[in-house]
Amino acid sequence: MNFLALQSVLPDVSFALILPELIVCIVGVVVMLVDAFGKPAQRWVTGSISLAGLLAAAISAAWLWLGWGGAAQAFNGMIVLDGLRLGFTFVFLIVSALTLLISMVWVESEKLPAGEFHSLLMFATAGMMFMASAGDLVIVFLGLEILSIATYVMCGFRRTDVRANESSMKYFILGSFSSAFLLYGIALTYGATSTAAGLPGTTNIAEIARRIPEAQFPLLLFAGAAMMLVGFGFKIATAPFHVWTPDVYEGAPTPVTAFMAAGPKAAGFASFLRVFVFAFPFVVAGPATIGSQIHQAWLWALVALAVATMTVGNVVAITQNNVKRMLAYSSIAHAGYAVVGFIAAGAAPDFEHRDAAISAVIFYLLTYAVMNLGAFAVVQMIARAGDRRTEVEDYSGIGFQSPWLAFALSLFLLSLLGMPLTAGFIGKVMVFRAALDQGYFVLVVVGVLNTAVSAYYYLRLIIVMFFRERTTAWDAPRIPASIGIVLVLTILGVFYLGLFPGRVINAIQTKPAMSVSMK
Amino acid sequence: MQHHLLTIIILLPVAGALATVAYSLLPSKRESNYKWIALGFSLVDFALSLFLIRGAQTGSGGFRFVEDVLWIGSIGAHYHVGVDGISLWLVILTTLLMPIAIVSSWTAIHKRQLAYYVFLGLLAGAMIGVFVSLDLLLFYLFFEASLVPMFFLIGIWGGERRIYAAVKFFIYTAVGSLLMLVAIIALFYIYGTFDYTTILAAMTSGGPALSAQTQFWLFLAFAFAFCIKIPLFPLHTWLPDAHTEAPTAGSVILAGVLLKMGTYGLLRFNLGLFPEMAREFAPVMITLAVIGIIYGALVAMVQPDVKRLVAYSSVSHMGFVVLGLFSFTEMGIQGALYQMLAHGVSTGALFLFVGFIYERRHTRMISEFGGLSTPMPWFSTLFVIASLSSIGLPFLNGFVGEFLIMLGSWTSGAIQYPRAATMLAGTGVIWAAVYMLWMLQRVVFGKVTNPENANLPDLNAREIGLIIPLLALMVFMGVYPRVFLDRSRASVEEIRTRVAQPPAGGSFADARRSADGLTAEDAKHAK
Amino acid sequence: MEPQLSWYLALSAVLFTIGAAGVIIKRNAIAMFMCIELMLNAVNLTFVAFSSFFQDVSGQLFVFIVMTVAAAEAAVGLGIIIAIFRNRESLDVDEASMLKM
Amino acid sequence: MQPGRNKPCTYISLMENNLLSLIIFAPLAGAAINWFVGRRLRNEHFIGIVACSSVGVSTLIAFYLALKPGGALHLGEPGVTTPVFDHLWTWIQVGQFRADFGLAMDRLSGTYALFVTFIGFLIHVFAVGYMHKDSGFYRFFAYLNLFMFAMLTLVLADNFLLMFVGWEGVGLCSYLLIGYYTDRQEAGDAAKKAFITNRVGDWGFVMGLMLIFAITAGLGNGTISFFDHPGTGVASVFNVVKDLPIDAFTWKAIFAGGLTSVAVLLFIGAAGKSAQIPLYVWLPDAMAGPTPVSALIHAATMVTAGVYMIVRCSEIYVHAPTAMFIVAIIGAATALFAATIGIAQNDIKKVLAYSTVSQLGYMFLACGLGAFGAAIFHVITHAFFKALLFLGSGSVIHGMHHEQDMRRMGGLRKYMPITFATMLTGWLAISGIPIFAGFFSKDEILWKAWSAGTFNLPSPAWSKALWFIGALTALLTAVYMTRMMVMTFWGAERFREGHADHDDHTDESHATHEDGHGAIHGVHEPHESPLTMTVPLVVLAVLSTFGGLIGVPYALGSYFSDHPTNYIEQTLGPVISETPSSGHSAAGKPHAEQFEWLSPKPQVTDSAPPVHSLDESAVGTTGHPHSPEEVRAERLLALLSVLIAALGIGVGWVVFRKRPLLQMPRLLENKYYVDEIYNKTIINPITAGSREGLWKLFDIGVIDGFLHAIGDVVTETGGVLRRLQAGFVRGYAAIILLGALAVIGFFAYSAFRG
Repeated sequence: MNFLALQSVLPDVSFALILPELIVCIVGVVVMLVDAFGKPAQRWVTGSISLAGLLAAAISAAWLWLGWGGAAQAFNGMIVLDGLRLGFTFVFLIVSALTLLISMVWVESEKLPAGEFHSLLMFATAGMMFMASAGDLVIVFLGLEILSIATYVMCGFRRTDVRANESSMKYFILGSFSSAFLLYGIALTYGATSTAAGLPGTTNIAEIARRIPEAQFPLLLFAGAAMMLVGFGFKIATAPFHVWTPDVYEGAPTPVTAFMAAGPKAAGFASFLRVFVFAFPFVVAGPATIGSQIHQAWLWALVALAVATMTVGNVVAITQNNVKRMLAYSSIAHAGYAVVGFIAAGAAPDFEHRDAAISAVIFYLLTYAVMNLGAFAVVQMIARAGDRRTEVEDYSGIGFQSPWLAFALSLFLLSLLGMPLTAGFIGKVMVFRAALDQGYFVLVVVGVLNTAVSAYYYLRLIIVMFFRERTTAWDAPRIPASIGIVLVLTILGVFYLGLFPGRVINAIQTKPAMSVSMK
Repeated sequence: MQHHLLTIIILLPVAGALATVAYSLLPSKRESNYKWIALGFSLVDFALSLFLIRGAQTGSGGFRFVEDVLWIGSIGAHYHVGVDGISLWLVILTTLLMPIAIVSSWTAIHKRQLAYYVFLGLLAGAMIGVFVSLDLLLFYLFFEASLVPMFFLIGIWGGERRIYAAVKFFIYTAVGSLLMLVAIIALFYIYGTFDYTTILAAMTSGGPALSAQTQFWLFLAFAFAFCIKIPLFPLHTWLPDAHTEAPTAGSVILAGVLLKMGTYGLLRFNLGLFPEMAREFAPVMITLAVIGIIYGALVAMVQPDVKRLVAYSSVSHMGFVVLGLFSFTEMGIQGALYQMLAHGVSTGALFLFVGFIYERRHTRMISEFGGLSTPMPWFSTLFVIASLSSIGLPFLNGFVGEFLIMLGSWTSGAIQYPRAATMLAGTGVIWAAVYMLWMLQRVVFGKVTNPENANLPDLNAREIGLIIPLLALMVFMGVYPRVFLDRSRASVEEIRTRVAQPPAGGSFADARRSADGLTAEDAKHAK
Repeated sequence: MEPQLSWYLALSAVLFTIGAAGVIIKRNAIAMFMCIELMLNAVNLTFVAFSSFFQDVSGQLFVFIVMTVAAAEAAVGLGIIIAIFRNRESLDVDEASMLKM
Repeated sequence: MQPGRNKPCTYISLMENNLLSLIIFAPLAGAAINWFVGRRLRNEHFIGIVACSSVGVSTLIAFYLALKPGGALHLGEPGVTTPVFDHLWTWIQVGQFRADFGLAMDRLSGTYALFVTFIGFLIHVFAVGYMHKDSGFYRFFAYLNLFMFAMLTLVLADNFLLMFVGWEGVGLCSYLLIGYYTDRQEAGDAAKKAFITNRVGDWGFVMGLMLIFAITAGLGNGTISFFDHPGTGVASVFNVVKDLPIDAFTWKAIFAGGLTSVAVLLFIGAAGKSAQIPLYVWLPDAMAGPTPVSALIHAATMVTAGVYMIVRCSEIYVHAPTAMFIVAIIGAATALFAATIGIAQNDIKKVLAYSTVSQLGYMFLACGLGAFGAAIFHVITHAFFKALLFLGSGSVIHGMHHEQDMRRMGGLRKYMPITFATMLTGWLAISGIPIFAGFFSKDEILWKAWSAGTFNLPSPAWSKALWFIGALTALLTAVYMTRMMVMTFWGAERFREGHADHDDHTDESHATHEDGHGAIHGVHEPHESPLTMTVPLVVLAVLSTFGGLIGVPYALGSYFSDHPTNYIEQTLGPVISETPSSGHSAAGKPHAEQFEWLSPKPQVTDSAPPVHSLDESAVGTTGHPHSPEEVRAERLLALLSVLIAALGIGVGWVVFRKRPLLQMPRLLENKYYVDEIYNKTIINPITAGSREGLWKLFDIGVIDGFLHAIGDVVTETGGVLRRLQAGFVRGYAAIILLGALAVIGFFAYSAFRG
């Protein structure tokens, strides 16, 4: 199949295939317009529109899902439809919806322009969705930038707060710094995948995989892959590219932090998985070929990154006294666990195992999103306006003063820790199982030992809440309806995914995460 | 009902916890009613669990009351539960100790009663689940889930150093069990299922053969988790802290049931699934067990705190259990199982006694007491009886188990120096007398030296009623152990025949082995 | 001597490196941002060089996209920098180090 | 849950045999009634009647079962053992191991049961008077009845494990009764010491039990039963053992895991229970209990359980010459050692306690020499006279208002004539004056020592040495008993002298036993004891005087009769094994040529007559033919014994009649400082080592320290890594760049490598 010929002959447009993304984009624009031309302080209006938009996007995604006729592609392979995309799309939509709910009260109490925030959230969501649905490196980059630019702004959304300023500035500088790496990697890959036979380079992910054996500049291919790895590594915050995370998460407003830890990270994983598992896939032939070398290289690099990430995340989290910062390190650690599943997907010699591993990663990120958003919802409730009370000490003895908040937070923490009966446990089992299937025993043991380390800081918060007596006065915050909904949903989610995850896992697994052009 | 009996037994305490929460939401709730709800549910649970005995008759092994439902299909996890002769008594021990634990908290727990009884209920469900799980993932789930309520029980209602103790307890045990999780997943990788019986069947008849190295690591992962839980020397240091700081009910359950999860796991999984490796590891385990027996006793002897003393005595007693398990003889394993029950009953009772005086004096230091027999004759009498059971006096429950264990290890062909090991272990019985009597001497006998003790009220009806069932059980178990042994025999034999070496010719060791060979014959006849 | 592809690639690599080094060396937020722009432009040069070498138009299309994105980024970035300047009255990034450890 | 459910394992004979279990359960019921009912009633009459009648029932049944026609001890059918069995339920059955709750009365246990129940009954009666007005009356009798239950279980058990139940049970009751005065520190300490020391012995018992099971199991039929039960396939240990070769006489045999090991382990158990070196230390302290307890438990019955057990296992011992030698040596050493201490004690009960230890040593000496019958004989006579002496001392203590120090007695014979008269017989009996019971049994042992063969002794010289030790002990015994009698009943009346240190010494039940004699504190008028106390004394005195006649040896009996009947020998002969005489071991006995230990010695034809020859004509009269030389030698030795006894009494009289308060050597008065040495060398090091070494250093320091160190390393690592997070965005960029370089470098390496 000739790429160029296809392009010139048949404009391969299918709006149906990008319907969810389109809806979200349009809703973002609508929200912006409503905000600009409607009455001020309409957070309910813009919020409702956004929520409705997310719902519509979810329905359309579900429509794509239900009308599943196998993997598909459009826009000359730039957009693909497969299990990986749909799975991640739902994760993003859930994250956005919950973030929206969490931020409802916050936006009002901080007297921030609600419409702006909602539209930024919509655009960020659209960016994430594009990242998942990209079949081409350019779309990956575009989606990433849509997401990033929106997130930079959201980070510094509380303009008058110096901490938020600093957070957003750091995120912006480092984010675009790493984007440059990613982009350079894309450029080098584009150049390297040209063939001596005269075919120009390509940025189509599936095409890259096919070009590797005959690549004209194999060395550039290595360099490109390495650069892209750095770029994605930054996005999902693997050590040592994680350095921005704690500062940014701490300084950003709590709802934004919640969003960033769950959404963009998952989006990063979506693209990262897509690019590396499908563009530099497992090669059956011996180690002599470029393909297998590059495959081995990125796998081993990821193994190193995973070990470093899990360890750094957990070990440093122990020393933290700020809850948001602690959760930031915890999110780093969780990225590490997810990378373990990612490695399994990369190393899988057959589609079946690869899809199982990919769905494990998706499931893991889904559970992480649920419990993480729940935890941040509670953190926001306790922090109050201006994120004042985020130190561990602020939580002391509130266990029986605010029993529901404390119970919910404890549940989320235990789930993050991976206790059985909660979502976190099943997630861990899935990724560890995938990794063990590929023989990564040491990696799994490292992960497990890290889990034990993580017990220390998760428990610490529980201990502070329940086992200490409060010395100062504590006025229990009233839980607003929106947060209440979030808490109920996330608690139910944690239990549902922990006790009866079969349905969800099945749903993800039955849709093969296959890049279309591979057929 | 019959079909779902086990599920009901597991879920009833949890339902009780939920009912308590629901009741607390009523506007007309009364704090004092929480314990009644909890007690009611636990008593019904106990009554139901007694029906299990009817199903598990003597003479044959195998699992009864089996319930097998696909739980998470995509992971391959089943909800597969069942009891056999081994787990039967442990389940009943659990359901028996639960009401006792609840009643023991009747006046001791004033604060946060709702949460307290909720955690107790959750704990009960998890513990029962551990003993009846026939799916490895389910087992792990319950095993780990029991950690959290206990963590809270120690942390919220514990003593002064409760936080240290709770964290130590949690992390110590979590480290071990997480490695076990890796092993469980690895087994799934090899056999494609988490199901215990299926894996066992695959292992015995033509399934994938495990390499020695794989077995080594799997065995080690399981054993590590269980040895921490038991706790086996030198992994025992969480126990004294946890016991000392836990509230009375927590200590009772901790000693009575939680520790048994470790030995149960060793028997069911380490011996059951990896017999060759179990034989390989036997010298190590036996050595540690014997060291633990003596070490625990010696350290118990010098404890200034009654509760710590009882805690260290648990290290010693549980060492016996491990010794029995790794003797691979019918006597040893049956004895070990019996010792688990006996230890649960008598150590549970001892912790209750400590709780009684703690409630009165708010101290557990031995030096604070003395001459309690004068103001508290009932307490003293019953305490002495429970202590004697712990010492291993014949016709009380402690003796049967320890004797059978020693007999088993003495006649074991699997132990390298069976007589030396047994003789050393036997000194543990001497030490038990030393530390218990020394403690009794300083707490119960003598003159009342501390005026604060002079007018302590004796046990009230509730407290006596709490203890009497346990004491009656001690005597019954000591005098007529066949009720228990006959029902566990066939199940024990199933595991033992796998793990015991086939007879080999030659020496005195051969003679010992042939003794086991004959016991296997006996078992066949019994069927 | 005709300019070779490798010359362009080397030049863009050098530019990229200069940009990256600049990000680390410069303390002024705007200067850092300029360095990042330099890195992006180095990438653009690579794209163009390949595009011309392959006689393939898509590389040049990418450059347009990148430039657009860079412009958007610049807008947002400058906004952020202004916000910081308003609060701190300084563009020295080293002074913005409240969030640490 | 019915015992009979599992039919193949259980057999119950619903016959007269079930009376046997009544022997043990009657006292148990008495204990229960007194514990639950007596506690409420607080009526001494009720409690006393329940206690005494329950033991009385046991006594009657025991006599009936033993002496009825065809009973265990019925002498009508000589040589035929007809044990009575009563199987109650199968206690433990796991694998090949099986322990029944089954009772058996054969000639040995029957003999024992008779004197245990009878003396027990007498002492119960005595105690009713002695414990009058004690606040724990019900408790005392409940314990005492419980003791009878345990002791009779021990005696009547038909297997090792049930015997161990009784063995531990008597230990428990001993513990409870020594510590009966719970508010007294030294009573508690003594009780604890007794229990723990016994536990050391029990360890030996259990290990021996296991070894014997392992040995029999190795032969294909694991058993711990004393008797054959063909109905259930349970075989007797001794029948299994009988066919085994006799172990060689070497030290190595002790550790070889054979019968010698069994015998040695069992002896450790016996040494604990029967207070032999080095485990004797608890018995003297045990006198802190009430005096009836000392009489019953610590003189007449429980402490002889060790002897009973060894005699029961005689079949094992005759296969283990090394063990027998050890038993003999330990027994002889204990006898002499305790006698020397006894000579210097001032507490009347301590004198009797050391005397008991010494006499127990005698019994073990007899066991070690293979004279099992003589050992039992001495057990019985000793039970008579030592119970008498203890009860007498109790009467004295009672009359002296709980004064035990003989230095504050003197001249009591006119105040307490009955006590004096009865104790006089006890004194003569223990000293070995002819006609009195102790003479015959002691003489028998000394004769056996003198005439011992070389089966279980390394050389003939040992037999003479052991005889010499025995004779020396007999001399000392006569001396210290005379000293005791003299200090108590003769001489100046020292009890009226006021003494300031009254509260320091051991007086029992000072607080609880305020008898209504109205005596002013410090000065008491002695008085004779009530009838409940004196009647048992008189009965025991009669037994001490004539009880020895049941075992008159042929050599002495033949003076008076052509066919003298040695009842003891005749009764026990069939149930105990004897050492093979060297004449019979000429061929096929492996041990004969295996004396590695000492130089080979000539075989002497002197030893005990052949055994198991039930069909011989002599059986039924004396049992054995006696050569004239032997008879002559035995008579000479008996004469010598009489002389020794007389000499001892004479020396005692001469020395102490004038100077009753003579200062004895400090070393002896302080019991060779053995307790102090034990404390310093064993107890303190273990305690300190456990506390400082195991607990504080290892447990807290090493294990916890190691874990905390891991935690600290993790936390420290976190602290270090955390410092990378300095807050400077340029630094972060640098880190990212470095990471990027590393990744690119790794990819480049991968590219160039292959």
